[in-house]
Amino acid sequence: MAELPAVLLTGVGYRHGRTPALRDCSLSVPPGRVVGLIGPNGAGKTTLLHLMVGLLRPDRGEVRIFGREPGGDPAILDRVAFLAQDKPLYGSFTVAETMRLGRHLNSRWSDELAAERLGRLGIPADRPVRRLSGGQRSQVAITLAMAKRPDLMVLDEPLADLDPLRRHEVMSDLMALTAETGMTVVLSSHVVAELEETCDHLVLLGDGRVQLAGDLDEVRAGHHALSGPASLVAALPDAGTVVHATRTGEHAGLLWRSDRPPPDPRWAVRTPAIGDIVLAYLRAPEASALPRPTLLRQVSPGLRPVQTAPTASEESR
Amino acid sequence: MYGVLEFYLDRHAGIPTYLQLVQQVGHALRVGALHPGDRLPTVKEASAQLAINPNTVLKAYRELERGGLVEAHPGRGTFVRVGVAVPAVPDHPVLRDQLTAWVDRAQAAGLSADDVVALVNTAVRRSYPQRTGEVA
Amino acid sequence: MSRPPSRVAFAVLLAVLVGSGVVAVLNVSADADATTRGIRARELARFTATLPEPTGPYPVGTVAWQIDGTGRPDPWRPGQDRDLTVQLWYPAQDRGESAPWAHPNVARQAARRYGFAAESLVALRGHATEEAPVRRDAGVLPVLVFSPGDGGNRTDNTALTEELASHGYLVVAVDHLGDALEGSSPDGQLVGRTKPELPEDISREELTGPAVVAQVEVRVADVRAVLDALGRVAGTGPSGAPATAEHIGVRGPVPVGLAGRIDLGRTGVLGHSLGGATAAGAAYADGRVRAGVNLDGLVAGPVAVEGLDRPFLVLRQPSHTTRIDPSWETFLPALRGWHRVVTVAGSGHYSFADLGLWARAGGVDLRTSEETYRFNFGAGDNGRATELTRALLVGFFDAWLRDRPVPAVLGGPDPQYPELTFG
Amino acid sequence: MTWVAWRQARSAGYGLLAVTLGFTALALLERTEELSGMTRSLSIYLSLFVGVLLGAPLLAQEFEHGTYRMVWTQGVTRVRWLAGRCAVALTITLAGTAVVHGAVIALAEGGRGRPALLPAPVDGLDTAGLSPYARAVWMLALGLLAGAVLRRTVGAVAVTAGGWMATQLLFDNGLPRWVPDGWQDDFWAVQLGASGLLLGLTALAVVGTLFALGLRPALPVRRPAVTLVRPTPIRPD
Repeated sequence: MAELPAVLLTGVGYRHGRTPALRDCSLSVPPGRVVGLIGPNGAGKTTLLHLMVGLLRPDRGEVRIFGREPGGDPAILDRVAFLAQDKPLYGSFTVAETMRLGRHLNSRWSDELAAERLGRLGIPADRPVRRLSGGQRSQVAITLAMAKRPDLMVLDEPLADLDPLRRHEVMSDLMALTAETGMTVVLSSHVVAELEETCDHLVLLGDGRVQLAGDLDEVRAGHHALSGPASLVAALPDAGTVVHATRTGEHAGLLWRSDRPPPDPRWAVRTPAIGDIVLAYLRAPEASALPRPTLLRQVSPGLRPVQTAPTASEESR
Repeated sequence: MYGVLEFYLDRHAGIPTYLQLVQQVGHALRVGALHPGDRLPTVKEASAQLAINPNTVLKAYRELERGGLVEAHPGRGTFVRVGVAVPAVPDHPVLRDQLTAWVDRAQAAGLSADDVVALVNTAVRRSYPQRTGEVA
Repeated sequence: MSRPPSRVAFAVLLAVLVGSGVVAVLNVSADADATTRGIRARELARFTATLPEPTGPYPVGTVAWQIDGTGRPDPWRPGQDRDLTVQLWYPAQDRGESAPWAHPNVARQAARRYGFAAESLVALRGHATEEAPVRRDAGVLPVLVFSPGDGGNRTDNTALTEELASHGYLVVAVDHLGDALEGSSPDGQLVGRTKPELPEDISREELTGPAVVAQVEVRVADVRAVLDALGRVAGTGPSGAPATAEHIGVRGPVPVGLAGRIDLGRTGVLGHSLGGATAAGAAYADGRVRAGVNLDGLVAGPVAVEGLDRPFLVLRQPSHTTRIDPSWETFLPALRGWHRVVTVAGSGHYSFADLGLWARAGGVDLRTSEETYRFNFGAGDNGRATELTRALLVGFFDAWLRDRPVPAVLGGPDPQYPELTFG
Repeated sequence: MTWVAWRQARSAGYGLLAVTLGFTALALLERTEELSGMTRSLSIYLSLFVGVLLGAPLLAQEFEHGTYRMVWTQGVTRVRWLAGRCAVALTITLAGTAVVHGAVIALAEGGRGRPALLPAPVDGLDTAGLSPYARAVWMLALGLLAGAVLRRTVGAVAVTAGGWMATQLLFDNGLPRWVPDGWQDDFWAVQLGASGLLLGLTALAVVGTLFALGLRPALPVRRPAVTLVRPTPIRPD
């Protein structure tokens, strides 16, 4: 059987009251990827993550985690860990009690992992969480998520309130666990540089829509930084798209999306840094480059809904 | 443990991370920090140490494997190939001594460390035109 | 699969849940039981209520009158004149068929209020014959006006009124209409209680406050109006002739031999509870009153401070002390005539009313606490309390209205009456 | 789940324990005539404490502190988590009510051998029999619902207290009037009627809570059947 996508969103829309937070979001994350969810503040990152872990239900479209609906399904709940942005914990619980909570509520829980990590970080087990420093609280929350040994780890701005040393500690442990278990990680940030070394998959969210999604290498390979005479812009082949362009006099600089660079040798072609690509898309909110994932087709109700995810037979068709 | 080799990352070098790892293994072999038969850090160890995506480490190791420098023994780790023929620097003590003496003379002549590196780079580029990177 | 079983926590939870369930079931069944007992007492108090035989030498006759309140506005029924109903008991020539204790309308409602089966009181008969001719050899009759307790009816103290009549008194008990809970016209038409209620948990201070004083004043005026009406009856008609006395503001049959035998020159007042206050107030306000008795009641108005210079008897139950009733603190020391304060051991507040005789049999106790019960009905035998009260009343009025010697029962501690203490 | 639920209910549980002990002390004090009936008449406030200490904060605090996002993404479903927490809260509620009720009957009134107040079914509607339990459970459920809807502890507490007063009004004025004549003296008819009413309200509150939490229990929702298909690759010329 083919591996189910760790995360599959098809045509997802969500409104907070009357304000649309997400519109027609589709993406597919193969298992084992470390996904960077990038977007400016207010782009809908948190909403998207809440949909993934089942804290919210989409108004439209479908969310599937390993092929199943998240939220109500204990089989999925056990496999998904979530760290909310403010890293909520029960303030009156001690660190040890917080870990006991994790052990009681998760069937794959690893006491060893929790004890090792907290011991290494020197966090006192008998102290109530509300009396820990902010950094220590974050570490406890992250430990709670890690010791669950999830197949999908969803982290909302995990590094936001950590100093550089703590960031390294967190990312180091996260990467070690990823290497060890092969888990899929989705982490959000509004700073792309933060994730450049850790992510191999990028989802760019702008204004409630997925603008760009794909493996980092593919994204890099599919974009070209061009510079040359502005007169050449009109003659660019139809097989590519200008994501963003700047003109200074007769000179034009553009980010060009295409499988291959333009044939005209007068263009100076360079491979853009991932940060430049992200920046270009953020500056052009209408631009999007979506590797269209699987589509949903509604079947008349009454027919037995046999499949909710592609299977081997689907794949081989 | 990976006492044998400790990777480091130059985030501003403009060189892809996996390539930095590849180069560091090659360099370690050249300076004798690694020997044939030695085990490279596991993917977990390396990605934890550098806080980088394990796939990046894997990609570097695959690159090294393709170049014939290392071989993966599933379940045990990745090892420097026993039969690998590296022009290891330790095998040329005379050349090293001569270079050390030359650097001493350059220093005595009032050249700065950057000047020395520039001179060496120029010489390397002349003799190894196919190579692109800088020495330091 | 390393989820540790939280079996201990679960077991504790289960144990607590089961334990509290068992306790709850016990509690609920205890409440159900107590309630059912309460209902049974209220619903099933079917018993034969009786009144003790009068001990005097004469049979007793009785009749009810309406006294028109012409010109006197009724404070409890605005826009009306203050009509009153009175019940007379007097020595009768012969003994005939005993009249009912009260009109069925009154009996039924009183029974419901006490929690008795209606028949218990509807079937009850006293020992007086309706409209019987007045005893010829009883001479001229001293007059006693009886004022019942707060909310009380004219027949609520029949055991005492019949007794006094059998000893040769004309006893006139008043329905203070609008105050009586089951007040009624002579023919049994109920007149509801319309006077403002005093607070149920009335404070010690409020007990002598203006609200109480105002209510007692109305009652005192009622007593005086009764005396006026009796005066009008006494001055009419040829001796022995039955007459209807509409022109004198009194409606109802006048028994043969009554007119001309009413001796208002020898008038006494007595009353129970708020009626006791009425008695004291009437004695203070009306010079016609020569002697008075307060049966376990407070005292209100100027008499409470200024006292009386005429003979006055106070009967009390052991719990009625100056601690709960401040009016006695000033009243008792201000009594200047012959007086006694007699405590009846084992008695309660309602030992001076017919209800006290039925409390046990009627199961009234089941719905109150022991202490409340003791206050209301006493710890002892109310038959005995009634016996003693009768002896004291007859002895007192015989001494001060008939010039007989003060009997032993009133004289002071006596081994014959160990229940009585004086002070 | 049991341990977690107990750990979370612990401080509220201690609060309620203190209240319970207070009532027990009152019951022991209630030895003189003046205080007669005091414990029983004050025992109506127990359900207020249940609602305010236990019910209202149960969900409101999770929302207020955002911890619902932590606990609902553990390996236990929301329904099971809520069931666990409710089971513990319910146990505390019933145990506390049973203790206070027991103190009223055995300590305050048992010593005198008879209840101090008229426990006629209609009069004793709010303190006797089953209704203290039904009332406490109802207040717990109302607190839950208020917390789930308002998501603020203060607001939930206020609504719960208001609901308590409304319930009290209902028991003092409404219900006794509506009891049909024939039932006035039937303990079980009155108690079962009143408790049934409250438990009905409780059930509504529970369903409301589940809805407010986005859980749709027992109602089969017909979702359109969905099939995934691969897009037909379009060959560019």
